[in-house]
Amino acid sequence: MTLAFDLILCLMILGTAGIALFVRDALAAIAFFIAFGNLLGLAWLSLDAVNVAMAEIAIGAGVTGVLLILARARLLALGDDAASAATPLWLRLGALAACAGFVVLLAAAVLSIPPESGLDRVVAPLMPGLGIENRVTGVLLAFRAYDTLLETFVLLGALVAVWSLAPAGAWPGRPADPGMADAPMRRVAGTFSQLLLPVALVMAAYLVWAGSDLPGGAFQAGTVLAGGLFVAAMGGAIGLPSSDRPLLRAALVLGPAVFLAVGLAGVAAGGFLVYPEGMAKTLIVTIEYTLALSIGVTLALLVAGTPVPGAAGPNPDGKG
Amino acid sequence: MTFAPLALVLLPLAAAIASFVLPERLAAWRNAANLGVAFVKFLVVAYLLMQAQAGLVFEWRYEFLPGHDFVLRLDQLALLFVTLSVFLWLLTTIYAIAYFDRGLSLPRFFGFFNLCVLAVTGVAMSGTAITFFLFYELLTLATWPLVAHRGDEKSLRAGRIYLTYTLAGSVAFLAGILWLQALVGAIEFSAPADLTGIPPLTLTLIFILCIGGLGVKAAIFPFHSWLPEAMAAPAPVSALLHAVAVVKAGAFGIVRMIYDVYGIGTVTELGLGVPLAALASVTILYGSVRALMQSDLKKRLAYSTVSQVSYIVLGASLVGPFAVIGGLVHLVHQGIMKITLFMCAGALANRMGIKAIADLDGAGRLMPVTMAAFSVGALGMIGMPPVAGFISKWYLGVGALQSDAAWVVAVLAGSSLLNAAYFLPLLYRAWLLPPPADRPAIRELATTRDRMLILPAAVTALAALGAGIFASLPFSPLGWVTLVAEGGYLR
Amino acid sequence: MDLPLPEILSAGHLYALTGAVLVGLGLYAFITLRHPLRQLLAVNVVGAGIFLILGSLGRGPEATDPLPQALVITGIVVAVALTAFGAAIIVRLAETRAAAKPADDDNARPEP
Amino acid sequence: MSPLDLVVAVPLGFVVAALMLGRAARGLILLAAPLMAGLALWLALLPPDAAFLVGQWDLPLGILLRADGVARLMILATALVIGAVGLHALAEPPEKPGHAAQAETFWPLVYLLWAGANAGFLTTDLFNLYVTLEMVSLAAVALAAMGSLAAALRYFMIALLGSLAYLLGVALIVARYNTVDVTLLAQVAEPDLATLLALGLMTAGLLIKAALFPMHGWLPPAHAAAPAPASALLSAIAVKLGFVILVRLWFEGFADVTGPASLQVMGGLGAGAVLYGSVQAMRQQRLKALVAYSTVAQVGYLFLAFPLVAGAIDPGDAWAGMTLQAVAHMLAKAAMFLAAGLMLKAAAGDRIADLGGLAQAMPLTVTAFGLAAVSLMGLPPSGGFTAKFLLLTAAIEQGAFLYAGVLILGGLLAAVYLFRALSACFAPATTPRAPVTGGFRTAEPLALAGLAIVMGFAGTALVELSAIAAPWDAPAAAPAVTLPEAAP
Repeated sequence: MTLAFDLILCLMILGTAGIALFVRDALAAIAFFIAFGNLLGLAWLSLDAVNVAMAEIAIGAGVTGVLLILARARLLALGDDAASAATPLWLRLGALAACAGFVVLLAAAVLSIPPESGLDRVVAPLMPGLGIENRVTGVLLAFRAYDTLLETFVLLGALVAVWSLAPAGAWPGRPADPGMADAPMRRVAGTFSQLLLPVALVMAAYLVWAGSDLPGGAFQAGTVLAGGLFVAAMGGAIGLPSSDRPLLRAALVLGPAVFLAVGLAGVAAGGFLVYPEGMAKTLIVTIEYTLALSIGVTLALLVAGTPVPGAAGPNPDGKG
Repeated sequence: MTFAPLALVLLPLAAAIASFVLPERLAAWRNAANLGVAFVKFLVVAYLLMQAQAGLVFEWRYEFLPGHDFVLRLDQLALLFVTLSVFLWLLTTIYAIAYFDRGLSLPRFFGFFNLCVLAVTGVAMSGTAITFFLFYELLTLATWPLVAHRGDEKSLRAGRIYLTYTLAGSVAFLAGILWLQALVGAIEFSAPADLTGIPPLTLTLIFILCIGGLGVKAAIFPFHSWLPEAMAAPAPVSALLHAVAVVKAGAFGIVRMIYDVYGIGTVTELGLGVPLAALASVTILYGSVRALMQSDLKKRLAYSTVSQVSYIVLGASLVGPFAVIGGLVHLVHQGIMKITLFMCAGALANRMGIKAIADLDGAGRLMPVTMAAFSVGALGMIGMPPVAGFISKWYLGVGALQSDAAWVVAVLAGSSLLNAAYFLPLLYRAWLLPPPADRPAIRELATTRDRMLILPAAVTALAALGAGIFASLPFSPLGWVTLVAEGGYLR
Repeated sequence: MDLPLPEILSAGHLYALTGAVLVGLGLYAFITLRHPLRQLLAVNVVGAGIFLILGSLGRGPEATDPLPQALVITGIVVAVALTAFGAAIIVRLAETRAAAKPADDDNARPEP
Repeated sequence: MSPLDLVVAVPLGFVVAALMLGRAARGLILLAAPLMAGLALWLALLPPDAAFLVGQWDLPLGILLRADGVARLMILATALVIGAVGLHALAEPPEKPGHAAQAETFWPLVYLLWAGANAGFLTTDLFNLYVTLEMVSLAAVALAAMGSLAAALRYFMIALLGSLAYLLGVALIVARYNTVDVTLLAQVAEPDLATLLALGLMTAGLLIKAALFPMHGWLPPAHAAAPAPASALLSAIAVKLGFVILVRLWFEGFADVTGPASLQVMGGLGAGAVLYGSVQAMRQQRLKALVAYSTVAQVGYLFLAFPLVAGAIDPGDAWAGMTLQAVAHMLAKAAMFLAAGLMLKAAAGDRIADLGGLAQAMPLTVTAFGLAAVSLMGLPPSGGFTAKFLLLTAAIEQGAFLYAGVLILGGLLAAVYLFRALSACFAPATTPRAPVTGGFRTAEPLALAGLAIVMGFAGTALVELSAIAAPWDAPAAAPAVTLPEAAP
């Protein structure tokens, strides 16, 4: 891709970001934020970082976007339209000056650093030992698996934190039903999701498998799964589960638990998170499959939000 | 026997813990524990006295921070103070048990009471400046709940003022010793520090910081105001505070500073003795005058303490052999006499509700034993032979002449007159005036509790007499102090 | 169509600069926007800018450094987790406040 | 098996277990408290050079976990504090009455905080520190939200900003040096624009997390409103991680980059925090607000120590003073919040004036409060005294009389506001109340406060512990690794 393309893309990114930040209406803002996320995805592609591109589009744009839309809808129901209110001029001017100065400083610092892929030379020779091709996956699940392990617990913790906000009467309970208001739409989504859910499952499975060699991996796969689950819930194909269902809890902790267990088992092979000779790929793929499942369920529930009163009671069908 | 110093500190701790944990319904056990421990400690000290007379010095040290040793050193001066404290503690405990009888917050009282004694013992035995500071602070903390014990507005105010003064003093003292340590390294009391090569101005500043800090507890003018306020505390506390605990810790610290940190040589070199002596004299006269103006018995006694404690500082700051002996021996004599007075005052208030001086009329006929003891204490304070007080003043006077500071003699004479002026009227009222008609007659020593309340005062009164009459014996306070002084302070 | 553009700066630097500007924009918005939900959005923009700097400075002539990529993916996931929690707090706070004072209907607009 | 991974892995395991057990999870603390204390002790007793590369992947790619003195002390204190607070929470439900969600989620959040804090204390990897930082912030905000949503939201936003500032700094470092490991950076860092900006950004972000004046605004409302056990954890642990990371940056990774002027700025901010926090604490009418502001003041000492450590010929004393101040504050402040919680339960209201009569009604709890106060004031014998004593000695030896003055004045001010609360307990009861039956729940605050006092007697051992693998002690302790040639 030529520099012209990059230039235009950057301008569009900045433009969409500007609108997303400063347009008065919240819904428009979020819409442009999603567009912004997708453009960023393109930028990552152009930087030949396909893994990041997928993550950015799926999580950065997709999940975050849906999160914001739902939050905004709930605020609106309370009579808060989340419009950008006017702030005093002196504040804006001061902030403008400060931020402009900061950007100049930051830009100067950035330009003082020549872009180069220094560590690629360190990573490349290590890959054969893992038996996988995708270097990013290698970094995520092997060289810096410790980061990833903690990160999966951050994700899990976020869900616990969201649950902790449940109002007094609403525990154990379900999140508010995201189902569409009018019946025909709901039916459409329902039938659509009945098709989509299995597709999403297959796609997720493929992404994990591919992730070891081609771009992809647990996080991207989990996001796809989450998307499938959530659309299904919107269509009423499945009901959101009550937060205390053992099966649900199991699905949530499975990935992190397996990851942790593998890490501790590694002690036998010489230390925490050490993969025994030749077993690296098997272990990595196992971790990734379980992680993908847990991440999918976690993300879906994160999007669904805090349990609400009255949504408690027996759960009709399939787990989350 | 190197653990002897440690044992002396741990014994009160045991009593403190026992007092804290034993609930009120086991008050009897608590009293037993307090008395038992006090008595055991008394015996230990008696034994140590025998040993120490032969010049034995017990020491226990451990490094509580790199380069800073925690040292308990039982030299003869320490032993002097320890003996005084342990003797008076035993009596005060008996007295306190009788005074309070029962109450919800007594576990707290006796707990902190013992911690207070622990701190005093520690102060006495401290072998380094830091160790001294540790116990000095502990003393501040342990005394506060005692001062604020009653919890009424007056006591809380007293506690507040007490803390404000003493904490400010402590940090000044801490800053002083840390500054000095930064210059000469760890400060041991065993021998004066080597101060050669330090600019005189610095030394003077450090001296002012330290003496100022210690002077707060010693209630030197103008840092004395907390002491009369602290009268809000119950009588046993006042007794201990004034006789051995807080004020004495301050005075004792000043002695250590002059003789064991700076050394008389440096002090005279820097010319720091005379100003300090002058300040002490001011305090002596000021305290006496204020005492004269009080109509409340305990307040009058309090101001008399302000005046009397400065005798010790005066003696120390005159840096002459006799003056030192006079000052140090007054450390003991004033303790014995003042505790007598306070225990009597408490007994009067407790039994007959006498608080104001005007109510003393005829008290001597109703409570003869109490008033007899009181009278001995009072006469001693005036300096009447043969009571102990006379010895102190005599040595101070001679010491003053030795270090050709004749003006001090004038101060002593003046203060003695003032003492007489504010003590004799009390005795006149108590013995010679008839009791008011409406006051019911009481039997002074009817119950055990009454005896426990009054006899301790009688004992200390006798001790005060004894210390005066048998001053020449080796084991009298004077004899021991002379031993201490010859043991080094006259170099 | 590829115009013969002068190679004034590499793609890496271009995107890094874009990231820097994004950080500035987001920061400005965070300061000037009062509504927490909009601030949350602004924070996400700042994050995206940081990720862009991180990733694009690892853009070598032949390959892109995998370590920054991995760090970015981790960062994205952490960011979404926090965003979800933040959004939940904002909604719950609005709910409790609405419950505290009787909601007056005139400022409640219909869904567009 | 090595405690370096177990102190992180075990709490993570407890997160999983707590989520599976649901409501029954509260009992887990009976197992976790002794287990973690044991592990922390084991860690503290490891040979001085204890460290390992996770998964045996070498630097600059891998992540190095290292048990230096700071890490050992902080992890030990963390184990004691969270253990005690957890046991306390068994007897004193942390949630608002009838709040089942809080009752259940409290426990996984606590274990998450535990794992995050331990991981952060051990790692030398700046990006790994980012993840742990977020882990701790997440748990901390959630715990704060159990008291006040508004305060929690404010906390959340500020913390988020702090994290981003830190992350931006890390991004620049990665790009500039191709490594994020502190031990390697110590060898290669240069004072150029990118590095200085990165350090500035990371420092600013972490100062927000550590709530150093004037970035403290979020702390008092959040800590004062949260339920007592949560407040204890927030004040004791959450703010400490930011401090530890700053120590890693300023005294190890970028020791050669930071100039004396910047160190003086840190010291100045610290001094400002001590004075401002104390004055604010004096002006508070509500007990928990007072305790929260005292945290602002106590954090100040940690940074007041920075110039003293850097300026000393032999930094051992100042270094130990700084570290022990952190530990002593953890123990004392946790004890104080727990005690305050119990006192407020028994008191007529949440104001200091309402505490009358508590000295008789609950002597043990008031004693715990008092002992904690002694340590916070820096009066002997206590860990607080040992720490401030070491700092004061260092300040005087360096002729830094300004800092010495602040140290002394800070102690006095602390005495003023803490004794104000204490003497309120001695005042006669505003409303007649029967003695509160203490039992188990009074044991934990008393134990923690007691530990803060006992620290005062173990000074030498603690000082030696704090010096293990200290940067000023063993320069270039890092394994020599050839970096891929970074930018000129």
